Amino acid sequence: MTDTQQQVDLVVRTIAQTAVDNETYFGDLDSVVGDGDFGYSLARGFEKVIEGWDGIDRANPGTFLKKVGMIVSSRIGGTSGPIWGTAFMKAGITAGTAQMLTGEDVVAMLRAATDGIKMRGQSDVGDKTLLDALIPMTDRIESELRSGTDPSGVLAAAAVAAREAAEATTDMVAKRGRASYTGERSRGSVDAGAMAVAVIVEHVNQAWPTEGVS
Amino acid sequence: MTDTQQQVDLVVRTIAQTAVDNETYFGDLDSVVGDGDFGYSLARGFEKVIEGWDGIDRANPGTFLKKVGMIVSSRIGGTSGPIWGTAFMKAGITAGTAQMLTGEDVVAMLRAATDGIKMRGQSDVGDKTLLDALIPMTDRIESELRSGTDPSGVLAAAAVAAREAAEATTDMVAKRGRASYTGERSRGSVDAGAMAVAVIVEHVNQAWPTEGVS
Amino acid sequence: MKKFVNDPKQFVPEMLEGIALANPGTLTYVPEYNLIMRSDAPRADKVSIVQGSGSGHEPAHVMVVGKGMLDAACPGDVFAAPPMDYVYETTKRLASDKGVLLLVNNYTGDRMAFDMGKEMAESEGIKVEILTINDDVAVKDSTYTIGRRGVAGNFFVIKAVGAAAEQGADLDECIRIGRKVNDVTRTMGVALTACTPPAKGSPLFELGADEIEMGVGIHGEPGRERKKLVEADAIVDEVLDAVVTDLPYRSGDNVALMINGLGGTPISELYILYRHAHQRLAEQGITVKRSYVGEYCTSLDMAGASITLVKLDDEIEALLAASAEVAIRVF
Amino acid sequence: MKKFVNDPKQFVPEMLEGIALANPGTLTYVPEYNLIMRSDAPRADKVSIVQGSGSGHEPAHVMVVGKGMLDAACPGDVFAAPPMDYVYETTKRLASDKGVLLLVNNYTGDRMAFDMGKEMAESEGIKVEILTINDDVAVKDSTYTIGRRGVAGNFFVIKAVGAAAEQGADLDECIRIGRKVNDVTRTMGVALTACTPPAKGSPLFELGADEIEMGVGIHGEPGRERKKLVEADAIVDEVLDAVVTDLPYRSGDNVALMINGLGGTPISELYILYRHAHQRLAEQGITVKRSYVGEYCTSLDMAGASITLVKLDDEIEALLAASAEVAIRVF
Ligand SMILES: Nc1ncnc2c1ncn2[C@@H]1O[C@H](COP(=O)(O)OP(=O)(O)O)[C@@H](O)[C@H]1O
Ligand SMILES: Nc1ncnc2c1ncn2[C@@H]1O[C@H](COP(=O)(O)OP(=O)(O)O)[C@@H](O)[C@H]1O
Ligand SMILES: [Mg+2]
Ligand SMILES: [Mg+2]
Ligand SMILES: [Mg+2]
Ligand SMILES: [Mg+2]
Repeated sequence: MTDTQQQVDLVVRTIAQTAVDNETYFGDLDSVVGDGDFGYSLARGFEKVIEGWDGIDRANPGTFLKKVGMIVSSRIGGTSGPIWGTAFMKAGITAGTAQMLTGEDVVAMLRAATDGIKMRGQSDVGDKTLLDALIPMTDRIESELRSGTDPSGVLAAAAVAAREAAEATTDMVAKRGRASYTGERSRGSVDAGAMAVAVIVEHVNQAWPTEGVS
Repeated sequence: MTDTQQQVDLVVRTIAQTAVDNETYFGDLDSVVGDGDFGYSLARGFEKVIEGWDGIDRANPGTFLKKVGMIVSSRIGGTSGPIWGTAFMKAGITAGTAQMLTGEDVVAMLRAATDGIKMRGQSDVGDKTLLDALIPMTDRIESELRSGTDPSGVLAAAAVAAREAAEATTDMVAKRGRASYTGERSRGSVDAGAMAVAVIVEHVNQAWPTEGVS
Repeated sequence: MKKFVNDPKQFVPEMLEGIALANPGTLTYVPEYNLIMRSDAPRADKVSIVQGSGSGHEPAHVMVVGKGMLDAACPGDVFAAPPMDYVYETTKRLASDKGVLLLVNNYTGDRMAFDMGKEMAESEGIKVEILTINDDVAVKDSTYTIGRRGVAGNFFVIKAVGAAAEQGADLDECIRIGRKVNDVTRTMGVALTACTPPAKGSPLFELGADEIEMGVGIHGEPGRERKKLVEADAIVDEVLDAVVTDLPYRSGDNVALMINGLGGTPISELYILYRHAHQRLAEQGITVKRSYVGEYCTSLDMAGASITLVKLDDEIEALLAASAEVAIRVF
Repeated sequence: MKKFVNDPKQFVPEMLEGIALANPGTLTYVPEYNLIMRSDAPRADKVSIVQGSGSGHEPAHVMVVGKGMLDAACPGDVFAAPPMDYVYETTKRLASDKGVLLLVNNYTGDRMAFDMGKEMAESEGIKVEILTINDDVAVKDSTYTIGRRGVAGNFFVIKAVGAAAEQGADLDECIRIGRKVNDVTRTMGVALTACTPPAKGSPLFELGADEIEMGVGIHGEPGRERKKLVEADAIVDEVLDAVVTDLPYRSGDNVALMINGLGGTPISELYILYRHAHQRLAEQGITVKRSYVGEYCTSLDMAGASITLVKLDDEIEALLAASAEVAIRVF
């Protein structure tokens, strides 16, 4: 396995494990103005990823990510299946057949993922969805890379940015998804999808070896 | 109105009012091993007696009691309608057309009432029903009258006897009525019907003028 | 109390009025006596089938009045047998040359009211008989009791007798069929929560968050025992065992299987119970030939369910399969 | 959690297995894709009608598969749209020369899954269209939302389209009818208690002992506002007002009126609501020509109800009156 594939493995594995470990917490977040199934859906889907872990095609990181996206979208129902599945698949498609991924590649993959979510969900920044954590986080990653921050530093900054952005969804009114049906009543609680992104990135940051892998 | 009719009026009116006032209490007693409707049934039936109060035929006490029994049994459902209706009707039949009733007459009426309940309910002393308050009470009235106690004293003694007897149903196992379906589990709670009798007699005793009427 | 209710004292009359409004042309409502009857009853050429009981068990029995089922229902207040003059008036209005059959669940209050009402009607020359239903295995016949209670199994007695009467059976034949079905029908229920009678306004009993009442009655009467709540399949095992061994039902038998919701349990859960009951019976060589999953005889808003088995022969199966029409139609 | 449940993750599969066991011969169950379908589907001479949605709304939609209704139901997990490959596989299995019509309630997740599933099926040459249902007046069309939700009114779309398809209507005609019925159907619901999803194990929201949620969604989503619980008639007044004025329904209109229980409310209470709704409509010159009282589209064990009106014309009335067969039969 290449170093890059090892890193992708670590990231995806951490995403999956965090989704499984936080089933109840994510579900409770979705109960406030949603229907409470977000944690369950995510956990069931990423459980499948973990179950099939060793058998997932690792020809290159792009293929690996596309396969993960297919497992996710064929196993997760609700809004999250198509949304998260699309994100992984778009990232994988953008990675192409490259065996090595640079910081710029990662930013391009994240942009493709968020564009895919926008397209699939007909949503955008400010609608009080996971995009409101993902996009500020991607912006931060991009600017840290430009300033020459090392990978660990970039990840640490990404985790802070995602958490801040997720918390900022509290003041928003939902314009997409089930929460949007409640209009003004959606204000005052954090978006479940955005907070899940923040928690996941924090775990990826913790799991990332401070030295070693490039 | 004769003195006797006045007394019968007072007794029946007090029974009716006590039933209406204790709807919740009697219902709660019936909830323990029964179905909780005893208070409601009694209250609805005696409400009708109070509603039609002035129009009830008072040709003589016997007729009055029979009419009350008919209102009760045509308005109260459940077990209590037939049981309480039968009791009033049998008492009325025994009173016949007499305008005056002696202590002995009252005992005979009570015996007729309890015999009617036994017949209607195929029940007897010891089955954990209202008979377990009514019969010891009637026995006590009979013995007090024999010893020459005055009416107020007889009533006071009847109230004490009914309360003691009702409380003693706690240790019994129900052999009739809905409570009997629970077998041994009916032990440990007082019988609703027996306790209703005790509460009613206590109120009649309180309402009874200590001097004056014979 | 979290209920759709106006004045609790009007709970039963308002419900009955609602049923009548929803079924113009086919059902008639006589408010004075809580009476819901088929608009075309009584018919001189047909035995009139009447079921009486307390209210709070809907759709039993007011919503199963219709062609091939009941000609009338004679309900009392919630959980209270009707007063005897309701029985008398109902019997009088349903009087037919072929007779009136009163189906009565085996409870003290119901039996007294119906006995008295029947006597009054008979004294006016009306031909009327009573058939008692007692399918509940939770209560064993013993010196303590007046016999088993009548619970959800009454649906099958009503259905069979209703079909027979519709086909022209005379009163004796209706009684024979009703007794026959009752004799091969057994039920037991469990409660997960207590029901709240509207007039009481609070739950009839307390059941801990992890407790289940085994053998509960349809009026919230305590059952055989209170236990720790276990998973669905284990509950089915215990209830089914009590039911199967009572008749007993044996390998080779064909049965109707009913999973009856007690009012507060969603139908999704009933199918989870059905699945395991069906499979367990199959393992024992007992074949489910007719299935019934839904609410048939409830206890207000109680969360819980009962399991009923009916042993089938050709006659019973044909009567259960006969077409019928009731107020609780889907379409 | 007081439920009949084994492993909460098996809640939906076990329920579906129960439905299949209770309906041998008429229904087929494909466990891999939560698929319940008519055993005789697809038929080359008939449009296949499929409804998809999350589970937890039973009898919608898995129990209304049958002649004259759905050819198949494609449910997801509790309150979650099915994954897109369930949609794809279902569409493939139901493919007919006359086409497949996917009925979808208007929720983000459902629309995405069905759009994607449809695209995949189309790429294999399968003729398939989507019809979106959005009858809930609690949510107003606004810049905030993606339009109204689909709730209990979907029963009427299913019934009308199912009848039309059974009578040989082609895909365009089925779509025309479905749109027409959807356009004249309006619903609003209220909750007295929260539902408890089996996998969550605790109530989805907190509702005070004296509170009612007006305009609640069938997934427990908050509604228009939370208010003090009032008596049944006053609740009907408020809900009916929102429903009637939305289309609006006018004096002289003939309507179908549905009082739908949300899962934990007994049918007795539904008839108390029906009574007042029927009378209020009559006062406004609106005639109830068809009535529906019971559980059609629930929210697990939630105590609550919704009111649906459908404006009738001869065509819709005839389609609603056409005979049909489903798993939630009474007999
Ligand atoms: N249209 C959309 N575009 C992007 N993200 C969305 C959209 N709608 C909802 N989401 C995200 O999905 C989360 C809810 O996911 P989930 O519970 O699976 O959906 P639901 O139960 O409403 O179908 C929300 O918290 C939000 O972050
Ligand atoms: N067979 C019987 N004979 C006499 N009294 C009875 C009998 N059965 C029950 N009772 C009395 O009636 C009371 C219950 O009355 P009620 O609640 O109206 O009956 P139910 O709801 O069981 O029909 C009991 O507490 C008992 O005192
Ligand atoms: Mg959700
Ligand atoms: Mg009682
Ligand atoms: Mg009672
Ligand atoms: Mg959902």
